[in-house]
Amino acid sequence: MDFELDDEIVAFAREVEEFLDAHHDPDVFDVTRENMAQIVDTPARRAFLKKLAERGWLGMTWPREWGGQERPGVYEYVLNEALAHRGGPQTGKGVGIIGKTILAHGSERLKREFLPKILAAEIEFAVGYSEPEAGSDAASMRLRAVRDGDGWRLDGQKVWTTSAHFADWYWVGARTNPDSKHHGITLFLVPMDHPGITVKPIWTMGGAPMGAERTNEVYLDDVWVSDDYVVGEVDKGFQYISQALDLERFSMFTFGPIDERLETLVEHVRTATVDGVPVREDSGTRRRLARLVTEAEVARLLGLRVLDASMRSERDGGAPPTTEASEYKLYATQFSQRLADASMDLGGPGTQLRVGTGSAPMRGRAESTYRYTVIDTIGGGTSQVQRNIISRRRLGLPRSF
Amino acid sequence: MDFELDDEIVAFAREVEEFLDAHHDPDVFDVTRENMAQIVDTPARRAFLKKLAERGWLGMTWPREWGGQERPGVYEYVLNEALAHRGGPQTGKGVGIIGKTILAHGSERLKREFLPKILAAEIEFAVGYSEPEAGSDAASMRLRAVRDGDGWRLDGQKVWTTSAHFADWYWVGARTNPDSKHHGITLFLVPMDHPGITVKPIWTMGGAPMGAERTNEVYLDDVWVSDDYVVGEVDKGFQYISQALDLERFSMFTFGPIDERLETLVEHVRTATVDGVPVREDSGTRRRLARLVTEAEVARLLGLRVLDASMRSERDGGAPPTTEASEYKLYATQFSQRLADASMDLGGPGTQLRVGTGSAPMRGRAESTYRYTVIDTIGGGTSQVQRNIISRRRLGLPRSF
Amino acid sequence: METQLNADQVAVRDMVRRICADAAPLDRVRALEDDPVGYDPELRKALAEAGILGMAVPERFGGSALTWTEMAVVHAELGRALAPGPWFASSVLAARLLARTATTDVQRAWLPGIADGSRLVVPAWLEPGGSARATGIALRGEKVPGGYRLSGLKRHVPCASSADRLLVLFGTDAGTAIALVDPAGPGVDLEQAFSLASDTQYDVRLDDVHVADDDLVGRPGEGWSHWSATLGEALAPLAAYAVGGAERALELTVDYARTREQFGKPLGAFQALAHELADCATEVSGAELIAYRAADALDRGAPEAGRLAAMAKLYACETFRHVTRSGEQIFGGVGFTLEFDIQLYFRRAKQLELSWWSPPELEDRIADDLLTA
Amino acid sequence: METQLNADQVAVRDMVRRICADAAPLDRVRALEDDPVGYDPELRKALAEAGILGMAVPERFGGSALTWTEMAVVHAELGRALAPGPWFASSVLAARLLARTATTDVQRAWLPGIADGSRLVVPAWLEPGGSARATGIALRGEKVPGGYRLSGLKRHVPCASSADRLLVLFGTDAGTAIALVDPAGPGVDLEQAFSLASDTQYDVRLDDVHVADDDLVGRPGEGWSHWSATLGEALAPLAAYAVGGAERALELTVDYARTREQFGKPLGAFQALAHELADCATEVSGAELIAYRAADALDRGAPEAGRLAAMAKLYACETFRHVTRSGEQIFGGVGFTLEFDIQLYFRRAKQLELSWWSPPELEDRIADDLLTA
Repeated sequence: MDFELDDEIVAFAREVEEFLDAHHDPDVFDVTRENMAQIVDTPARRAFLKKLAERGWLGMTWPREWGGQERPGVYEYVLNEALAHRGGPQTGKGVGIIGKTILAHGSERLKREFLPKILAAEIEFAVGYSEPEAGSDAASMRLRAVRDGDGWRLDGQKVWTTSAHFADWYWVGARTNPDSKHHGITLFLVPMDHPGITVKPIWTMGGAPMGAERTNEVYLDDVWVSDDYVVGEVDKGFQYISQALDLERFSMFTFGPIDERLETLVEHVRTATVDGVPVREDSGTRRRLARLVTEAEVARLLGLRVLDASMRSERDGGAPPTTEASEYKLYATQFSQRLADASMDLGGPGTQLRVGTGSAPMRGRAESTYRYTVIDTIGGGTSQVQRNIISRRRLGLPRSF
Repeated sequence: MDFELDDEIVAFAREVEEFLDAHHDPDVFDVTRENMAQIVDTPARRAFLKKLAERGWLGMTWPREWGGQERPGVYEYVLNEALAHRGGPQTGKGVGIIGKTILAHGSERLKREFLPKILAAEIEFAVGYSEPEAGSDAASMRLRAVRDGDGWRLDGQKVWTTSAHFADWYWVGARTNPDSKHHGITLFLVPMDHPGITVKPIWTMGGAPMGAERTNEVYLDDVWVSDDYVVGEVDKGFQYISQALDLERFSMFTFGPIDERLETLVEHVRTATVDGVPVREDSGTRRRLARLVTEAEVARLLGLRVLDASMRSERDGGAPPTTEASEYKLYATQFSQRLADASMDLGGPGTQLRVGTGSAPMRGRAESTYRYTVIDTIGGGTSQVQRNIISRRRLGLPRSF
Repeated sequence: METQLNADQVAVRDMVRRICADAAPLDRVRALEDDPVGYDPELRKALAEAGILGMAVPERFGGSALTWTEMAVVHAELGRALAPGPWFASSVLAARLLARTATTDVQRAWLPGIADGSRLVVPAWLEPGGSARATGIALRGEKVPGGYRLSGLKRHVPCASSADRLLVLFGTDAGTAIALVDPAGPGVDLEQAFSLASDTQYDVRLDDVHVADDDLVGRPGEGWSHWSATLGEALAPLAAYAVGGAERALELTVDYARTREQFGKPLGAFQALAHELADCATEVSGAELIAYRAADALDRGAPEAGRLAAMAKLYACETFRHVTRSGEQIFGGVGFTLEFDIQLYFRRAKQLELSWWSPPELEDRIADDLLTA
Repeated sequence: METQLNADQVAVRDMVRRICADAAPLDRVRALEDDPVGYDPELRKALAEAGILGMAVPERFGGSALTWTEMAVVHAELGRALAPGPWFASSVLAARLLARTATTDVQRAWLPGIADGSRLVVPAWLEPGGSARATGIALRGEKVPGGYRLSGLKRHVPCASSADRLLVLFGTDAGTAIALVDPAGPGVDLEQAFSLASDTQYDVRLDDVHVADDDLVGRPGEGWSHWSATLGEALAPLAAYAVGGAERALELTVDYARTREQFGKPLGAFQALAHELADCATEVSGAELIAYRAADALDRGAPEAGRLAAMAKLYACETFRHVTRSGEQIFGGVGFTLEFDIQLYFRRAKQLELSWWSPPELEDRIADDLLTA
């Protein structure tokens, strides 16, 4: 048992912090975007990601053969947590689930076309798994891909493609075999500007002003994709998605933002007064805060365990830490909602004021956090799905759904 | 909306309190027996019940034809709550589920044999539904009854027959038709001293000293029962049991004991000191207590609603208040556990001392309550069973178990 | 004893439900989010004509003087509909405060207008950096001949821009006082503030605003006890508002769970979700009972009425929050979009829990009453 | 970084698990409930021989001086087994307190015996009507030439009847002091008290008991800070004890849920129960991590170690209580009987949560550390 990062990792973390201090830019780093801070949806954010690329911080875990440095996953963890803590964009899906899936299963051609661009931060992806009738049950995907010449013709609809309106390429799953639920899905890469693709916004509870953040519906109408842009083998898409989900579950839910919100609350309690009396003197507030910092530490440690287990599984070739990731995701996202609720309560009635209101406690952060964290226990596998995984795979209980 | 009892009921409640004051006897009334206080397992308790009978307070809701007074159910409610509040024996199964089932479905002979004895408190019953393999799923009962001459031959085992070691008669369900799960159970009445019946104790966490309270396993070995002692129609036992359960769910879980425990805690907070400082000055304690009294009132009101709805259904002939009873049972028993937990916490480390310890906060009541309330959310239909009922019958959701 | 609405109460319920369906459907609720005015004249007119705006106004001032139980019925419907507007603030809080303590002249000047829908009066109570207790009032009134000069900042003032008068709580040497202030008068500056619930509220800055002694409501020094007593009672209908919201949010969620399929069956057939909904349903039952219990106790003038009203607000708002949180989870992704209705309830539930006394303040009131008796 | 036990730690775990399986199976645990002695000589001997009783004793006094992480491993196993005996009290608390602050003579007199299993020393700390804070110590020591005379009552003293010495906390004019008292000596009266956990504890009444200055552990006035620092660290292995108990209770429950059938399928196939168990499993993981994190921080001498130890005890005990509560519910009726094992865990969990600082006391420590830094 040893919960401290090795010296060279600590040195790297320091290097990252110095870099981020030097590149501070409120257009790039914005904690008030809460969960949406991670996406690379503005020119400023893309430009910043290029700087990370120049620094050699994209694809650090990739094989040297493809421009990586074969460093352990902890480097990406440290970098992403540092970015997330400041509300900056994440290194994201490109070096993560997409790059790694291409590395593991993609053709030589896909590797040559996409991997260098990913490392140079020249490409943004959107991911299309969810469909109106397939939420938690990704394997029930219905968007149709029909064989046509040396390729496939895609028709149907996706939802919750958050990056669709600014991404370059669509990483999309489609049904190539209607007879097998779990062995009938194939992954494709499609240029987002394909004329057969239509993107429609869905406005969410997120954003400042509220409703300013969006996700998208994506309609594919007779979109032909060449075999060259099939990822790995036909009908194996669900397996690739599941493998990558083990990763996403963890990296999509960094602890950094939770930690930043907790710091905001602790700072409020430390410094604010009500009726001239320091808030920190109220016994109920102190005790509730003590519980929150305890649970935050538990969440952080559950995350560290995923990191450790996934490095071990990479090193020893074992199974990925699926149930560990589920436990972290389940616990951290529920904690995130408890923290949001507590921040409202401990800040008092003024927290009802919208984020950015200067006179609101914590400048209204409690309010935006209360809205945004709703999606934490839903996206990337709902809490119910995580519990299904834990009860079956860790506890060995029979299927109960 | 009107939450006060009518004047004549209030007068009756006062009459009951005066009667109980006059008949105070620590051998009969003992709140430290917690949930077991309701059973009539000692000579003193039987004698007290006879006094209630003499007073005309048994079977108040029964038809005049059979010695009742045809009063509304609120009279029984008031009497039982008053008894329960003092840790006294309840009027119980005889005038309740057994008497009412005999009245509704029993033969003339059974009525003549049993009803007068019940009203005179001359008979105690034990109830045998549960079996080792049939817990929450009462319809899966397997104790066998085979046709034999003008009667039935019973063989098998029951569990959780709490009154078996002192009762006179056994009200027992047996399987008369193996081909129909829900239409193959029959109710019988068997004298408890039948030579084919063996009662074995199961010692529980309850009691002072701990382990002093018991329930029983009951073995029936070749027990012949005449047709005269079949209750109602053959194969309809499950329906009779279910009807009666709607009643039991409510009357087995009186609010009185919860209220008494809450009063004990409030009194502690009001009067105790720690380090010479009154406990009532601690803000955390005050706030937790405020929540408890709030939830206690909610529990009480959910109970009143069952009472009101069941009187309405008796008056208007409507369906019994099944989901209302489930909501009360679910909420009140879970609250009862929260209260027990809070009583431990608010009383401090001294509450770990066993009930009866003079120097313990609340004389150790927190400790015995913490042990006993475990069974509240299990007996009479688990919390899970109640939620099944509510989700299906009130919310119209599909069967989920 | 009767744990259901009686026929008269059902009639009130049906009437208000009809009014809300006509004049405050959810598309109007959406349209009025963050609106500078914050209510619909059509709804105001309909509520006035039905006697709802005069619910707490004595009959001699043109009011309908409903019972507390009837006011709870009204608010349960307003909560179901999330009907936008300062009706609780003006027609309950301001009306009760004026009826309780103002001079007959002031009552004559304002109560009939509140009842007939021609006037709005709202309290201006909370301040930044201040609690919701008496000590939270830092806005000072300087005594000048014939009146006071007020300077300071009030926050969370509902619909201040369309109010005819504000009931401003302020400190004097004698203690807290309350005065009627014209929000359009000199020295009063309004700035709209935006909130989680997207309701309409203002920051109100008073800069040397003169109020005459005749504008005082009650005597200086008695302001807090009047305000505290008024809000303390009004918690009962406010709890019913939360009950109505929770009940409707639960209906929306149950409907969705019955129809939306995942893994080949309706969401409601997953036991974990079914059980969560059963818990919600039980809490909604309990919240409804305790809200009406508090109202009934107020109608009887029972000594425990104040404690019950605080308990009802505490429990009903917690239920509203919990039910809408579960609702969001069961709706899943769509619940996060503005298109679906559950988010309207979710955002309002938390704000209501914090407003008009938050849980710790209510708990303190309950404990004070319980332990100092 | 390594979030698992390393090979050495696994070896310690396996050794202690074997000892407990041999010398403290659950039928022994049952037999020793409410026992006046409260432990089994065989277990004591085995633990002593394995170096466990000397875990906190420096090597120069014959101890094994385990790391905090190893002590946490030991306690996780004691907790899994619910191994009866005052091992935490004597071999961690008393040993650390003596090692921290006693004179070399006193250390030489007691530490080797604690380590080799020939001596038991336990703290006598809490009093009726007193808190678990410094202000809770009302027992007074009257200064007399060459020592003190002690009178008063201590409660919750583990295994006092077989202890060789008690470490009694008492008040002096200079502040809190600690002295070694012979429980068999004149003026000391023991009365066994019975508890929820059926552990072995005594009320200890001191009536004019003389202690010599040489019997003092640390200087008068420093007693509370020594005790508070000692217990503050020891919370880490104590948390691990709760983790071990919770882990085992969860295993028992999962095993039952896998095999016991209702409505034609195993309990674990009911989603509501499966999800409850998944939550429990997650909490147990978290409790394990934070307990070892606290121990690791103590081993490093990290400044946040004290806060982490308090957090670990808070979280692990809450988890133990919650898991055993869920366990009772899932076992159903049989869980209420003495025959099944889950009740052994259920009763101990709550008592442990209240003991050695309860949740509010831990929360206050955490907040003090967080907000005054």
